[in-house]
Amino acid sequence: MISSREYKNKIMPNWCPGCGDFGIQMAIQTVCAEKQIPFEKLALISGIGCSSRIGGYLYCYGAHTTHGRALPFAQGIKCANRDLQVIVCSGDGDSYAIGIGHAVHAMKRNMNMTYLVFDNQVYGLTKGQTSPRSSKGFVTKTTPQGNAETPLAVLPMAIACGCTFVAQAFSLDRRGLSSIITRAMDHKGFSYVNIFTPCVTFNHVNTFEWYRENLQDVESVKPGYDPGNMAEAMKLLVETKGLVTGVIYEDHETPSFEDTMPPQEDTLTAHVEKPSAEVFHTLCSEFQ
Amino acid sequence: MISSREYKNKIMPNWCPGCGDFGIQMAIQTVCAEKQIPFEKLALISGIGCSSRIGGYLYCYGAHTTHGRALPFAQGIKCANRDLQVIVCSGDGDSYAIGIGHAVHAMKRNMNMTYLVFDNQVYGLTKGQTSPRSSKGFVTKTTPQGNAETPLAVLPMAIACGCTFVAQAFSLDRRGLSSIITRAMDHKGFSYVNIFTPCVTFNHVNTFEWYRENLQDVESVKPGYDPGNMAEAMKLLVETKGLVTGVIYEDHETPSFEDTMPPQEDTLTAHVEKPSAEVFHTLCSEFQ
Amino acid sequence: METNHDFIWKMGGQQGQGVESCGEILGHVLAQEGYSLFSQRLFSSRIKGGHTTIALRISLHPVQTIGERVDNLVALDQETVDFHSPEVRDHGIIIADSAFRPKWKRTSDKTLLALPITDIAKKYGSLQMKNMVALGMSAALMGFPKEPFHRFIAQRFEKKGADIVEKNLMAFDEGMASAAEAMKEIPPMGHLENPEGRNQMYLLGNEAAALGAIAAGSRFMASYPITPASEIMEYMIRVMHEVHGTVVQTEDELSACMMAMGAAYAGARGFTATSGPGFSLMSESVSMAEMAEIPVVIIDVMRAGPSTGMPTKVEQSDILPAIYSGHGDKMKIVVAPSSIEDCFYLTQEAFNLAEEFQCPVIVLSDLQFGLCKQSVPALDMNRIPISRGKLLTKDLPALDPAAYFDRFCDTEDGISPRTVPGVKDGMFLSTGLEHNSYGKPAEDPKIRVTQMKKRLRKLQSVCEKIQPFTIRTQEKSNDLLIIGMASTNGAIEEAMEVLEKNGARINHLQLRLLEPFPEEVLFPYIHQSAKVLIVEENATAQLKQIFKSHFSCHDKFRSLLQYDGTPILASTVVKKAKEVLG
Amino acid sequence: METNHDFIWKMGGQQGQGVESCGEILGHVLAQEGYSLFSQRLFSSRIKGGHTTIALRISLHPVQTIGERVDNLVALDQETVDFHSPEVRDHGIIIADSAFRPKWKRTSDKTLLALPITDIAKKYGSLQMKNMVALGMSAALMGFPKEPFHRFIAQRFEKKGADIVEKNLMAFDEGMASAAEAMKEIPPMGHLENPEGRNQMYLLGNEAAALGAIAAGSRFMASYPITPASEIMEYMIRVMHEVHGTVVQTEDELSACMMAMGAAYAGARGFTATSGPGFSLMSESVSMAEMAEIPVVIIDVMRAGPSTGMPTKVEQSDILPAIYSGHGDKMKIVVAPSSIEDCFYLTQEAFNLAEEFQCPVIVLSDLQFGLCKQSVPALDMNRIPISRGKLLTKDLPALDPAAYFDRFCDTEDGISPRTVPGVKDGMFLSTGLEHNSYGKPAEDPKIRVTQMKKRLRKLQSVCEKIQPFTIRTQEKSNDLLIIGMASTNGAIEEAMEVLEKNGARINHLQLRLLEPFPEEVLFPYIHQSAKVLIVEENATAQLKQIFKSHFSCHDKFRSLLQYDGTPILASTVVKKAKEVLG
Ligand SMILES: Cc1ncc(C[n+]2csc(CCOP(=O)(O)OP(=O)(O)O)c2C)c(N)n1
Ligand SMILES: Cc1ncc(C[n+]2csc(CCOP(=O)(O)OP(=O)(O)O)c2C)c(N)n1
Ligand code: SF4
Ligand code: SF4
Ligand SMILES: [Mg+2]
Ligand SMILES: [Mg+2]
Repeated sequence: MISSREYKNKIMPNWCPGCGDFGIQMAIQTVCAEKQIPFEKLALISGIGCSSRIGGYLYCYGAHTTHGRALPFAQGIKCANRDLQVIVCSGDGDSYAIGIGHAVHAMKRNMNMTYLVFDNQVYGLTKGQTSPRSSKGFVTKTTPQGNAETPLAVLPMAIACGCTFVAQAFSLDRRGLSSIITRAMDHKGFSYVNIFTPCVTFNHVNTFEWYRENLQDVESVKPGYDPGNMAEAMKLLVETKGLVTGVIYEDHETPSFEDTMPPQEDTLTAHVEKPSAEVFHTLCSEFQ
Repeated sequence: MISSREYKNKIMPNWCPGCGDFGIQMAIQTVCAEKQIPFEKLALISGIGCSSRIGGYLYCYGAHTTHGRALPFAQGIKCANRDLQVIVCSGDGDSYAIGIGHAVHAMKRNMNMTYLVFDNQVYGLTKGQTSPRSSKGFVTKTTPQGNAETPLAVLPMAIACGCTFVAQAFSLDRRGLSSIITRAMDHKGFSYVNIFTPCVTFNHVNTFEWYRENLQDVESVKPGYDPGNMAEAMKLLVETKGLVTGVIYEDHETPSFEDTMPPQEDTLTAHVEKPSAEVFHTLCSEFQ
Repeated sequence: METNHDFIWKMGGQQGQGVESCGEILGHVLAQEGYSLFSQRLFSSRIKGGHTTIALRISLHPVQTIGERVDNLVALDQETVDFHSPEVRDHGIIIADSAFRPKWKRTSDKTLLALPITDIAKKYGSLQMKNMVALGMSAALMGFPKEPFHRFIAQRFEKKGADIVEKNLMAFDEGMASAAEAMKEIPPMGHLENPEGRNQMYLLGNEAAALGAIAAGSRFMASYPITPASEIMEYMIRVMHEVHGTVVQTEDELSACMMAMGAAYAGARGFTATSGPGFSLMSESVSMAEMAEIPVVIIDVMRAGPSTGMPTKVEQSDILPAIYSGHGDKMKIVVAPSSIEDCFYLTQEAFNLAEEFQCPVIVLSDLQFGLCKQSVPALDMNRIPISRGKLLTKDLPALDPAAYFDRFCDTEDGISPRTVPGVKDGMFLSTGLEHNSYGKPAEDPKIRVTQMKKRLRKLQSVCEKIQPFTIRTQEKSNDLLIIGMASTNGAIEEAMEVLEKNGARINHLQLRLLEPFPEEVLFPYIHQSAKVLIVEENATAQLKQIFKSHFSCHDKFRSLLQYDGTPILASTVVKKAKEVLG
Repeated sequence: METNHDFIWKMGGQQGQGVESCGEILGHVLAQEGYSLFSQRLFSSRIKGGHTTIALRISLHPVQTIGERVDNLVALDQETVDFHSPEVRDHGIIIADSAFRPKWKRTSDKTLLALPITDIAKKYGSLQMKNMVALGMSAALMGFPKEPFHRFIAQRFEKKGADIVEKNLMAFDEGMASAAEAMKEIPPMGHLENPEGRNQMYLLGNEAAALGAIAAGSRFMASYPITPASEIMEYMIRVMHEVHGTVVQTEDELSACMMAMGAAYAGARGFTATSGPGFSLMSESVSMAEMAEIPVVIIDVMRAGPSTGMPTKVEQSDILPAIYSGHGDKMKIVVAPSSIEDCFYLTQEAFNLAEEFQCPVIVLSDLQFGLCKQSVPALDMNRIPISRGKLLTKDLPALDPAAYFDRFCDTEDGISPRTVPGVKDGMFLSTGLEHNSYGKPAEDPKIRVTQMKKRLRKLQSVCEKIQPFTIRTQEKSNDLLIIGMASTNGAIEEAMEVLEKNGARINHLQLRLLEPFPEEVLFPYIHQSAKVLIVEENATAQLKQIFKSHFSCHDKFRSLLQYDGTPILASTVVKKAKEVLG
């Protein structure tokens, strides 16, 4: 039995005290422990940002890549070795600014992995600039007069992109978050969770209290909500202005990327080898 | 009076005979003539692709940029000189594959310009690979077994991104296309039109006939349709599987980027000059 | 009748008129017959319509260029006559379709035969048959027997039914007969002797590179289409199922490179292929691969730059960009194949180097390799064994709780042991940040210096693991040493045949390893040569600049530069070499 | 009491304890008093918490580095004592907060005074007051009068109300008194003479660069946040409304560069600022700017690479990447400021060069410039007049119908007349493809060569338009010539003061123009110097490599390399120079 604590390594996170990201890390540990994922089968891939530092805090194969490009890297890993449990962690800037193109296409491609976005509605690591998720009017170093733009409606976008699992959670709602991550990891295909998480240093608007007051659980908004209906999901998001937590949309029909490919007996990693002489001969014969 | 023919330069387009893109070019010329835009006030910016070659065929300031990056270039132009009529032309690969991140953010930013995507559901210039808009099952050089992915639902995505004018048209429906482009150009803010256009060389599925049979005008689907309602627009798109032409969504409320900025007396271009001594003094005094 | 060693055939017309397919069939048939071939297409930037040509050189000796004068030109339109008849050699023959009423100023030394290409084609049902008629005429002109063509045609059209086969054969035969008839009135062309039957293949450099990747055990490619590299991905997609691999057409090159890197990090031999614009987009990722020691292979099939440049024209102008792109100090390997055949072998070596040295490897091919077809000796899958370097995949000593594998530990050769996700007790952290030996981010100056030195030191032995250049003779003291990289090899080698007859001591060195620069092994050649002529297709003498930064004898270096989009000709090399020799 | 010319103060503690603000206030007050200052912060990679220091050098002469030994260290935690007391000079003084019970092994030559920083702060209401107490103590220690501090504090806290002002003043005073009391028991520290009041400014290199952009008439910036360049955008956003300009925070650097290019194409002086990773992402766009001749300015504030590297540490390792990145042949300008003051002037020159030569200009600043504050003589807005080169904006001759302006016509100097959208009769086509003189895509070899030659030729006169280097003396024959670029200037200049006393003929050249390389004007200096020492903060001797590729006297060149993330010290330069001199 691996305990949830064992999924943490010995490195002291350099997050600010009180940062919401601690909560997400704990939830991931909890879910991994529930699933008893062997350390070596877990690959935690992140981009760049405070949030993305998590790639260095969990005890597993952790890769901290470049800003906005965790998803393509992770998809390469998954193709190479389908046996791995791949979790991608990213911030709202990493995901929705520089990385949005990759996110759209990862969702469309539907590989079997889990994408967790740590949405603090600001750029943390670079010390407080506006992010694509910053609220209108939000004052930052780069919007001293208040943000003039409307934050991206990321969940409807994801649904439009064909994402087959779309959920939202709150980093400090430990139980809710763990259960959503569990469902995300159980999903066959690409699962995406936008996780609100307070940045105690640079976001003094969307604080712990603010989220507590403004976020509603889908069960309380629509008891017995069925995430299987796309139109309903869109409606829910419009009605709640996106301030809802829970699994919003899930599509069990669309086959995952892996399902559309010929089955693999083994990982590609295990087959770095010459093709058989026959196969090579066949290939060459086309040119002879 | 400038005639629509005068908006064409003397260069012979190198599109294949029968390519739908000719139709789009004619429509743009028609609208420019209706509006009598002085040649020098028109900036036609494109990316890379067969479609993007149009930047070199209209008589105006035409800039043919890099693959997927026409929108940022165009936004820079618009900031420098708000007096210009900026039209961005791009292909479905250019827009929805390599350029999708810029499209999302241009829509969010809402500058006053028009974005026309020539959607032939295939990569033309590079000779027939799958595009993000290729239909499921579509056979190309890169999907010899048929495309396994679902095409991106670009109109719902655009609405989710906060695009304030979302329309769709067909390149060979000259009248309809011109009227939609006119409305797009009249819109205050970012206007986006996805234009289906047959690639006679590499797309033998989505042909002229196919579009004629499968596309419906919004007026015939929902007589008296009001594009002001986001939820209705989403519903319409789901119901018609995106195969509908017309203005699908228009938001008159959200201020354009220009409206959120202090008013400019003149273009930035005209003010490449030293700041006044007082202003410079004020700026320096902070450091003294 | 006179016999030749070498015959150059060229055909031109509008895109879509069957020019390409005629050249394709001619090439395939003659390749099977054992001739040495080189074929080159001229692309116009239009998809359909627009002038296009295909040229084929048919020889008894291996050939690596298209040569310089055309023996037989087949013209489907007047443009072809106007543009290309000057290329026809003295006493060469032009076959022109009588249907377009060719305008031609009779000259004493070239003959134009107006033959009924369109008319015969129409007779057999369709204009599309023009290629068959022209093929028959060409075969007659060069004196090839009809049987192999018949066999090939029968096979190719088999699926379309006996009727189609029959019509094609008849069109071919009537073309042949019509040309034979016309030739009676003109002086005889030479014909080629029979080649010694050889076990050979006829393919594009891009196809050779893709086959190389497969032979190297690569089972993962991520790529985005771009001229002139797309064929690599397209071929991989077409055949990857045979080896149970995966190819992803990504949304852009940023994704392609990162996905290939992810696969490489995870232990598959991930790679990507692109050309200049895409390569530029990969710079940031390459820099990460250097820092995180990820063995990714990137093929850059160079085309004329800067920017979109001339996408269908050749150039070797990504040399310095390949070496230096990516911010920070460079820690990568850059290699260049020296022939189309070498596209196959060097690609395999690239995968080995990547894993042995745990760094990105850039393969600089070029359009002339990528899109030209050549006959090459049958490719030997086993010549380059797979070497995975210090990769560990099993039986690692157990780790203490929460302890990491010492992935980046300092070693004498600078190469650390490597594990991949999935390997028990092999967990480590991977990051683009500077890090300690476990991969934990670290800014301590000592750790920084240790890791930088380690990464730089490991590259010192690259030169021992790969043949850093090909050299024509082992002679080190030369009056002139000619140096090139990538597809200039053919023209230089042909020039050497001429130059060697000249008495001067001349040698030719084609560089395969560009970075880390093999200074030491090059030194004797440079040092002992009186003059060094560096031949390259770019405007800023990129290759020469590298040599000048490594060797102080700047006076010795001369440049032959060409950057008009056309490949350098052997005669240009000869002329320049003579000029340099004085 | 002894007087000094120079005093180095340093303070350390946990991030968030007020270390920065104490240093800030000290600096601002002393700058107003007319002292020459240089201030440097040490960042930890953590946002909050984590060890941090700020150092301030206070001098009567202009200073460009933080110097090497600390006179007064203020420690808010034990880490500061442990890490930084070795830097304290003989007879230097350490003030440590008694609250953490400093552990200290008494040494004969340094004194540690445990003073009640926390206690006094608490007395006035909050721990945040610690910076005021420490400030008072520092002022006392260095013998500064209290009045200017009082004035500054009163002004800064004015808005927060009289009570807050009062408390801060009292905390300051009590700190001062407490230190004065303690100092009675120790040997006196030297104190600084009064400086001659000068008209000076105290600012970051990033701020100087931003002010330079404004002075150059730039009214458009597009950028994406990244350490250590963000301050440029942040400053521009803060003040751009004063000059009616626009700043866009883009979605990424690809967009930032293209947006800046779009604005530049349209006639505004568009620019962007970034650091290594972002710069790599801009490569493809830079290549387009070269081909389409777009005058964009890109500031790269270099940090330690490769990849994410060490984002808060200095390095000059984007030199070769800046010159060569972007596929195809290079046609750009690369310049580097030689001081924080020069960040202001050179940025303006960069905008002029961009428009004069119609090409991208890359300004290579570095973290040490960007994030260090220095006092500089008041910036002169008019020293660099705006020059827009061959831009035409009105009264163009009428064009024939459908005819274009001859935008890329071949000219003797290679520079063509330029128009921008909106200009009547100035229409032309812009493309990244090779093109004819109207901008129409063209692949004709002749056109290609003409345009390539034109673009390359225009750069030949760049060297005449900008001072390509600063040089300490005009003497060309030297025993040793020391060469550097960017922020190594300060350390080398300080080293020169020592070295010049040594008798040897030594000179110092700081390169401002890196590409096109000013070979000709450098030649006499290189040629006539016996030895050349190239000082740079990277591991692969990037700058030296350029010199070696241009000058054949490879034997002369020596390297001083440092790549541990710390700036090179003057003493290191001195030591190396002596070693090279032999
Ligand atoms: C190419 C590149 N551009 C910019 C940066 C600088 N950068 C690092 S993290 C970051 C944004 C962080 O915001 P977010 O993704 O929301 O993460 P958070 O820190 O808020 O968790 C930026 C702009 C970078 N590392 N690389
Ligand atoms: C960075 C980069 N990558 C790839 C290419 C090659 N390329 C040119 S156009 C194109 C796609 C064209 O498809 P689309 O945008 O749909 O335009 P179409 O030709 O179909 O009109 C590609 C992949 C390029 N020019 N630049
Ligand atoms: S800056 Fe914000 S996001 Fe970053 S560690 Fe601190 S609280 Fe967390
Ligand atoms: S390839 Fe297709 S899109 Fe391109 S010009 Fe031809 S028909 Fe049009
Ligand atoms: Mg964030
Ligand atoms: Mg398309």
